[in-house]
Amino acid sequence: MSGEIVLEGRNLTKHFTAARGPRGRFGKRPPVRAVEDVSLALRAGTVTALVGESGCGKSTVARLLAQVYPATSGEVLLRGERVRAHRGAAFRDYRRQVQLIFQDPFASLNPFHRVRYHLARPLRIHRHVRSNAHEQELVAELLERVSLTPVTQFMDKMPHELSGGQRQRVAIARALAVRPLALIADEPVSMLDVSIRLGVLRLLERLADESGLALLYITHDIASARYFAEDITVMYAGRLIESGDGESLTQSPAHPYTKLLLASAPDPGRVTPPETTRHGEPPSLIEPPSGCRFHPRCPVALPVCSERVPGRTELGEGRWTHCWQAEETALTR
Amino acid sequence: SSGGSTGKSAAASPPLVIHAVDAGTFQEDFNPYHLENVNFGTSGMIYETLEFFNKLKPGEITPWLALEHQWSGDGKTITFTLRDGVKWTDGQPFTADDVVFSFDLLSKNPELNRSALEIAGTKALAPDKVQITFKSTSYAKLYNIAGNTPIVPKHLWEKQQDPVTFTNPKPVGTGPYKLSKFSAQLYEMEKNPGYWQPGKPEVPTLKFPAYTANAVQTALQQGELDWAGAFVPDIEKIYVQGKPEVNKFFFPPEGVVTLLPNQANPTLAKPEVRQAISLAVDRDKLVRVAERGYTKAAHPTGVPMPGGEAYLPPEYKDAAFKVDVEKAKELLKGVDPAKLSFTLLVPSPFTDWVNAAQLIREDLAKVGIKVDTRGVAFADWVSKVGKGDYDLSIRATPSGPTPYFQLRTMLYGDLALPVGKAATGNYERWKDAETDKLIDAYAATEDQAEQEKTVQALGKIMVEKLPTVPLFYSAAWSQYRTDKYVGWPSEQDPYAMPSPYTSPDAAVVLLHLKPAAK
Amino acid sequence: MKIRIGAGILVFFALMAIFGPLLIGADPAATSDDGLQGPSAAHWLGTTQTGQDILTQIVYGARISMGVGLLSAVIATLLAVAVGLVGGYFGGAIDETFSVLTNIFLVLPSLPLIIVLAGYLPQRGVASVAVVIAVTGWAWGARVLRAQTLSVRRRDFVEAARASGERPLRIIFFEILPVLLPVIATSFLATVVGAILAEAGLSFLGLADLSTVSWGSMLYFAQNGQALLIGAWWWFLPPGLCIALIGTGLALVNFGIDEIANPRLRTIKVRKART
Amino acid sequence: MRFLARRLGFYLLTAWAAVTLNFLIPRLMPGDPVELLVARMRGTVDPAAIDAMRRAFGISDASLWQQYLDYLGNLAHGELGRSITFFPTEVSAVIADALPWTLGLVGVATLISYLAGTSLGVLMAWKRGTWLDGVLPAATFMHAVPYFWVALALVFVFGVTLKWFPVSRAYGLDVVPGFTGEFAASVLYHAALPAVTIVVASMADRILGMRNVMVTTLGEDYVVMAEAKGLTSRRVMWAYAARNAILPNITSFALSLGFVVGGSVLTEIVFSYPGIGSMLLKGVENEDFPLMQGIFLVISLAVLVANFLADLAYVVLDPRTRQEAP
Amino acid sequence: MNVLEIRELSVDYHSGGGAVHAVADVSLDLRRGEILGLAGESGSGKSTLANAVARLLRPPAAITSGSVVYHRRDGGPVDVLGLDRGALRAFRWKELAVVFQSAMNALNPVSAIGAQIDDVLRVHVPRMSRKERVERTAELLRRVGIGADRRRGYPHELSGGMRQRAAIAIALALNPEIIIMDEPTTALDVVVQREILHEIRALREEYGFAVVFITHDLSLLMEISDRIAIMYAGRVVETGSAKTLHKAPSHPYTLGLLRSFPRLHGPREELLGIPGTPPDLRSPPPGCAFHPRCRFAMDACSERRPELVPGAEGQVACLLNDDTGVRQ
Ligand SMILES: Nc1ncnc2c1ncn2[C@@H]1O[C@H](COP(=O)(O)OP(=O)(O)OP(=O)(O)O)[C@@H](O)[C@H]1O
Ligand SMILES: Nc1ncnc2c1ncn2[C@@H]1O[C@H](COP(=O)(O)OP(=O)(O)OP(=O)(O)O)[C@@H](O)[C@H]1O
Ligand SMILES: [Mg+2]
Ligand SMILES: [Mg+2]
Repeated sequence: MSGEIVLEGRNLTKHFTAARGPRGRFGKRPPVRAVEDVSLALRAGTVTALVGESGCGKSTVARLLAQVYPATSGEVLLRGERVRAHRGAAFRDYRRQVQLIFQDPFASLNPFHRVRYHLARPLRIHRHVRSNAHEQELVAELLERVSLTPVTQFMDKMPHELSGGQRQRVAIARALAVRPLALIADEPVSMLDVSIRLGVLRLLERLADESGLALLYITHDIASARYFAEDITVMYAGRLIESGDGESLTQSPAHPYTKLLLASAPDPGRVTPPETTRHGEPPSLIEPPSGCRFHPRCPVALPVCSERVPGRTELGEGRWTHCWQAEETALTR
Repeated sequence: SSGGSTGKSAAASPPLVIHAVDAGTFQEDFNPYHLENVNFGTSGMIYETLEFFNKLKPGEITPWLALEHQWSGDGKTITFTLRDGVKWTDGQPFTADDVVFSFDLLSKNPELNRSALEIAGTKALAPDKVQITFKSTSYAKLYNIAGNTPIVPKHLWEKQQDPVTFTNPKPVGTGPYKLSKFSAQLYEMEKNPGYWQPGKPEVPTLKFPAYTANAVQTALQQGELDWAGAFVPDIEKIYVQGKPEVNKFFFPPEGVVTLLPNQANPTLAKPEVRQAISLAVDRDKLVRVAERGYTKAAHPTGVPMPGGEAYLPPEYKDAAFKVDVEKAKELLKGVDPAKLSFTLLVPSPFTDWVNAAQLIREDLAKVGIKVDTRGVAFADWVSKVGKGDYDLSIRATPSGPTPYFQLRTMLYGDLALPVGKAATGNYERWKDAETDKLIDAYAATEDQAEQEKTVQALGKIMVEKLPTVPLFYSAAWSQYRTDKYVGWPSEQDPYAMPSPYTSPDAAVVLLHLKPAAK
Repeated sequence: MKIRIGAGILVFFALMAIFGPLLIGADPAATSDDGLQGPSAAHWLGTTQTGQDILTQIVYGARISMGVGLLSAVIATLLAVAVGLVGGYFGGAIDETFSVLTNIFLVLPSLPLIIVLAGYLPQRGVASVAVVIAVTGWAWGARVLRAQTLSVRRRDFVEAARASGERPLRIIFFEILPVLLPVIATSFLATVVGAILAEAGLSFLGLADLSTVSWGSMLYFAQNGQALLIGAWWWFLPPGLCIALIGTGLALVNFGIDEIANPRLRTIKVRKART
Repeated sequence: MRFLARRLGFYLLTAWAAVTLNFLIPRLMPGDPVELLVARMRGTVDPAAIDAMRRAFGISDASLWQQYLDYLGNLAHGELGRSITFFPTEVSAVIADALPWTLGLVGVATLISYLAGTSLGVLMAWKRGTWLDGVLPAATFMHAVPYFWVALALVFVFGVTLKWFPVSRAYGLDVVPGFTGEFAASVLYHAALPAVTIVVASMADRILGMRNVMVTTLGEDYVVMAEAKGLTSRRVMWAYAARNAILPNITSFALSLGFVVGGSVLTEIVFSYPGIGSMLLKGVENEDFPLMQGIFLVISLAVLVANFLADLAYVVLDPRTRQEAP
Repeated sequence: MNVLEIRELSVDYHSGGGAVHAVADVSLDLRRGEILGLAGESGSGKSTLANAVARLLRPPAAITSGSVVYHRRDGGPVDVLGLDRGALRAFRWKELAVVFQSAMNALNPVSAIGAQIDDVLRVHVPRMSRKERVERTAELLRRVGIGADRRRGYPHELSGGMRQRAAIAIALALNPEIIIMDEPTTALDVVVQREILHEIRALREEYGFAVVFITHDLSLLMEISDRIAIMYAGRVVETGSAKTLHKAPSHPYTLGLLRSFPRLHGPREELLGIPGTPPDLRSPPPGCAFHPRCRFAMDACSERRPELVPGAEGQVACLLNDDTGVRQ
């Protein structure tokens, strides 16, 4: 395990209630239990992946960590200190240290502002610039870091003149402009074409390596997590399921859901095609299943699974899982 | 005559279609004490007054329900001798009790007492004699008492709980007509067979269709109307249509339109400034362009002409306004030109006045007076002029049965309230002891010659001191067609106001009509 | 194409409003003795009953009509932007209040409200009429802007700006506002049309200042002078046509903007190819 | 149902706002109807009678709050006061006389305009690139034409010049109101031009609105899919595209009702139609507060009710709103 | 046995700045009963090609040249592009059905699922009675794993996977010969995706229809398809069996694509990726459109456009590989 813990979420829970959030035209909704009791730590110089299917709450975790909205319960710690302020200078300071990169590079840049504006604003807000010349210099430096060269050519482009990959690089440069400690990338490549994904992921990897950033890589593509992240945490229906280092988790998953996920992912290299049975649909987060949220789809469910939420079972080497089956094997071992 | 309008005569005498007041629809209300824009004809045709005053011939009074009147010495008590043989249309006889009841009604319900008669007491001295007492000398109110108070039947009205809101849907009167049909778009009256003027009226049926101001123009053009009182923008084209013998009109003066100089304004308080303004304004052009030639420039005394001859001061009998720019400039020599800048307030719905204001502005510019015309909402204009919050404005003063009423409204000092308080007359705030003395003197006498003399003196003041600047007469509108009936009032025979919207004159006109010779 | 035609119309009227009076010079209210003349060399568009030159009135009227339209559209748009953007961005109680207010103004029938309000107006000058029209005409824009703000504020670039530490007002005016410019422009233009129509309606009813010449007051006088009955088509036709043309011009520009934003709306030339 | 309950709540709130606005406006504005009336009556009323008349018209000196309570209390009993113009007729009676005409005229005309405009919009979107595109400039033009000007033009052409149609009032003078064929025919005949005015002037909005939504809808996958399914064009156009495109249009239609009602006020005035519009103008001209208030209130409430009906229609037409909360 | 033959098909989009050649000179065969995978980057013309075959293109798209011939099981060839309205309506869905990318958008939101199946039956099989149609609808839904009681459900009441299944059920309604599936699983998560792929294969076994399966996820295609065609900038650059392409891709672009996908199993291969960005179809690079991004580009590549020529086990359009693959 490299690096100290920079950003940590402890027992984060988020319920979206009707009054906030995008309310439908037609009346109130019951609360959405999007995230339940999630704890996650990001270390300096390390890429951590958060994997799960669509709607399981990955983005919500990211936003909680970035404090886009407050958690219903639980706390966020930055370098061991609890984050309290939600406005004012202290909060801006937090913002400076934790930055977000969004999924859709076509939406994350304001179509009305040039590349230069996007990069110069955070520099100015956080008072990193001393003069106009200095600003120019810093912007150029940022562009170089994300390999948008020649920098002079990119500086004055409008977003629509850039390709998706280039936009994502600008978005990354903007996040870097405030000189953060932690970077949260929410599906940074899923909107990009297969052929250019790699470049962006490599850039992120390099930033973690070279600049010592703590990086959270959120994805639904467990294969890419295997390639780019040191640690992988798997999420299901708002809860953490399993975590461990990338290689061992993908090669010997402990939780039945992780197994299912790995089995389902297309892989031409697979020796035998996986047998398929119907598993039903992912559960509703408004009325989540009792106990282990996976139990209705789980092939090896125990009676206890529908009754109580499984606790964390340590599997050694930093791996752990939430599963009654694993609990039992651990006990019998 | 038996009065029964049956058989041949009905067939021979077509109904008369009348437009009196603009209305989209009619409300079923025939209470004669309600405002006259409710339903026309209630007063005059159904309910009658004690006497008839011809406003076109000031001083001419015709006995009606009363044969004569007698003032007490102090002018506080009046005794009427009533006509005999008059019947209500339900067959009940008309008596002194009805008159007493009617006047009591007014004194008990001030809401209905539109003329603000200060009635102190009433008494039926005999079946044909009524005595009414007032709180103050009321010679000058004779018209309101005898000429403008409809008499209603006691036997029907005394049953009404609240005469103020009573809508009287089945009116019973003494007049020449009775209501025969009512709907929101049309009501009709038919001849009262038992009317006290034998053989009259000769028009058997009256039809009152509802027309809005717009629709009435089309109706006139298409010949739907026999008698109307509408302002027609282009009377030759829209109404006369090349047939002046049939499609006739008569627009006698009804009041005088003056240019009000607010004397709270120190510059306008100077007589020479008012004189200069008067000299600069080309009244003939105003009449021709803004008023479309429908009326005439006012007599300098403000007395409506023709008809008011007796009330003109002899020395100004033939006076007339003349434009004299040079003299006007001369008069203004001593006035600071910077002060000669006024706003001219006009109610913008009165388009003819808006146009007149424009012309006045052009005229006054020629003598170095800068005028800024400002069209405002009618309500705003009423309130501003009432409170004296203006420099110049245009306003019409209605005439009464004699020019005195108009001059009193224009000039009486008691009416000149301080600026800021809503006045009900004398909007230019003219204050002159001599004027007030003359006005008081008129009200204190019953003698017509005496009265004429005071009005003449007032006319002199108008000419010489120019408290307000007469422009032209406001016209009474009336269009009538002679293909069905003849005998309409005209310039030659102005026996009553020709407009169908003036009561009780309209009824008097109807009683004069005769079927046109075929 | 649409934008071009529309803009052409607007520029024509704008030039007319700005320079027309200087060129013509005459007083639009000036009367003369040759009343009710049809179009002729002396009076290109004829005269009114009081001999006023209709062309002169049209030219001067352009100032008032367009002025009222623009002024009230500016006020209404400012209101709409303030209410829509601020409510939409901040959400919560502000938004609830604002949107109830908006909806109320939206549902209340505006012309009757304008008529009622104008009926009470003491001073019926151009400015006060414009204000009344604006007060009743901002709600639609506010509603559209609020809806758009709600969607834009969820967009990633706004989140990103917030994450990089921008303050709310700067986000509203530098990040969201520019994106909404086309929407604001369309709602502005639509409001101009509405305001010109409303002013015309008010003047036509005699509820505006009739001593100033506007297209609406021209129609009022035409109606009052029974131009229809006496066949003076040259009196009531031009003002109405001008209103309709300006409206058409504005609408064309508006639809053009819409089409740029939503290319599907364009009219298309169907190629007779095998599709 | 929750949705409807919410909307109902909103409409009640709006109704209250309209009522209060209605109460406040005249009281915050200057002007005195009685003085005005005296000025208007040109001398037939003695100024000394003003006070008594003011009392008769029910103009009160009580505190604003007390007046408000009285006003609400009266409203609850359906009392709108007495009209000043038509004193002593109750405002409610004046409105009751006028309202049916307006409802009939505007209702029928709006219905026709909605149906025709929507259908035309659908067709125009469907047949883009054909001659129907020619309707577009015409609609754009009509969209910007003032109602009253259309009315004037129609009066001029069909009323004054050709004399095909009557140009004023609601039925002929020679017919007796009642449930007779003759009366009905006369009413229809008289309503023809005003109705055409409203249809012509308001249809353009419907056409343009419907066309735009429809064009957008036509690009939706489910329309392409419907076509791919080999359905007939008619079915694709109406059951798939138009059926969906109508939904967003219902709301905008409901909101435009206020505008149509406003326009019809002007139309009524041009045609001397004895409806609410003519009455409103009369009220305004005479500063007849009770009448203006009553009419504005009735118009507002009518528009609110129409909006609520549109919401109901929305719920019926869009299954997504029918979903009960789980 | 080809069921569909596309020959030299070209499609242009006419828009403001000149024509976009979205599909250029594409020739492709679909064999009876096979699953043909169509892969390529976003914007490479996959959907346009599919829509052209189904005659679903709308202006501003227009087919500029080429032919599409359909072979009935029993009868002669049909010129698809020449069909008149009526014949086209019959061709669509009876012979060829389409499943669209996002089922949420492809289902009419205001009509019940059952009604949308019923619609097809009513138009195409008019002799079917109401009762028969109801039965058939229920059967179809059951077949794709939706309870028949969901017949009255509206699209918004179904989950993503169920909607996609419903769309497939609609496609199956008339037992077509060909089903075109344009990214039918992109919006779904992998577990559900796998279930649906399984379903498609099973149904194919049962009914014997041919599938054109469009996606940009090459590793997915490798698993499900019999044959794969790779498109780049509007052209087919390589075709071949799934196995061949996996083992021995002949075109550098195919290779790049394959090596852009991280693998879950086996050793961690080095990922290659493809540098640069996809071309602008308004003015594609001269010669081979891929040459600016190609690691094996030669001078000739920018001058001469390679033809699609039969190679060892498929076809490839690359100058490098007129006979040999870029196997490494
Ligand atoms: N602001 C919000 N209000 C209400 N519900 C929300 C809100 N944001 C997210 N949700 C709900 O919370 C759940 C988790 O959403 P989240 O966006 O975190 O999922 P995700 O894992 O990021 O999915 P994806 O892969 O689709 O991005 C979803 O059911 C979503 O509908
Ligand atoms: N309506 C249109 N007007 C102009 N160009 C279009 C239009 N639709 C598509 N194109 C262009 O045609 C080309 C092919 O588009 P197509 O949708 O067939 O790509 P695709 O391979 O299906 O992509 P994706 O994987 O994103 O679905 C693209 O370059 C696209 O920009
Ligand atoms: Mg997400
Ligand atoms: Mg596609």
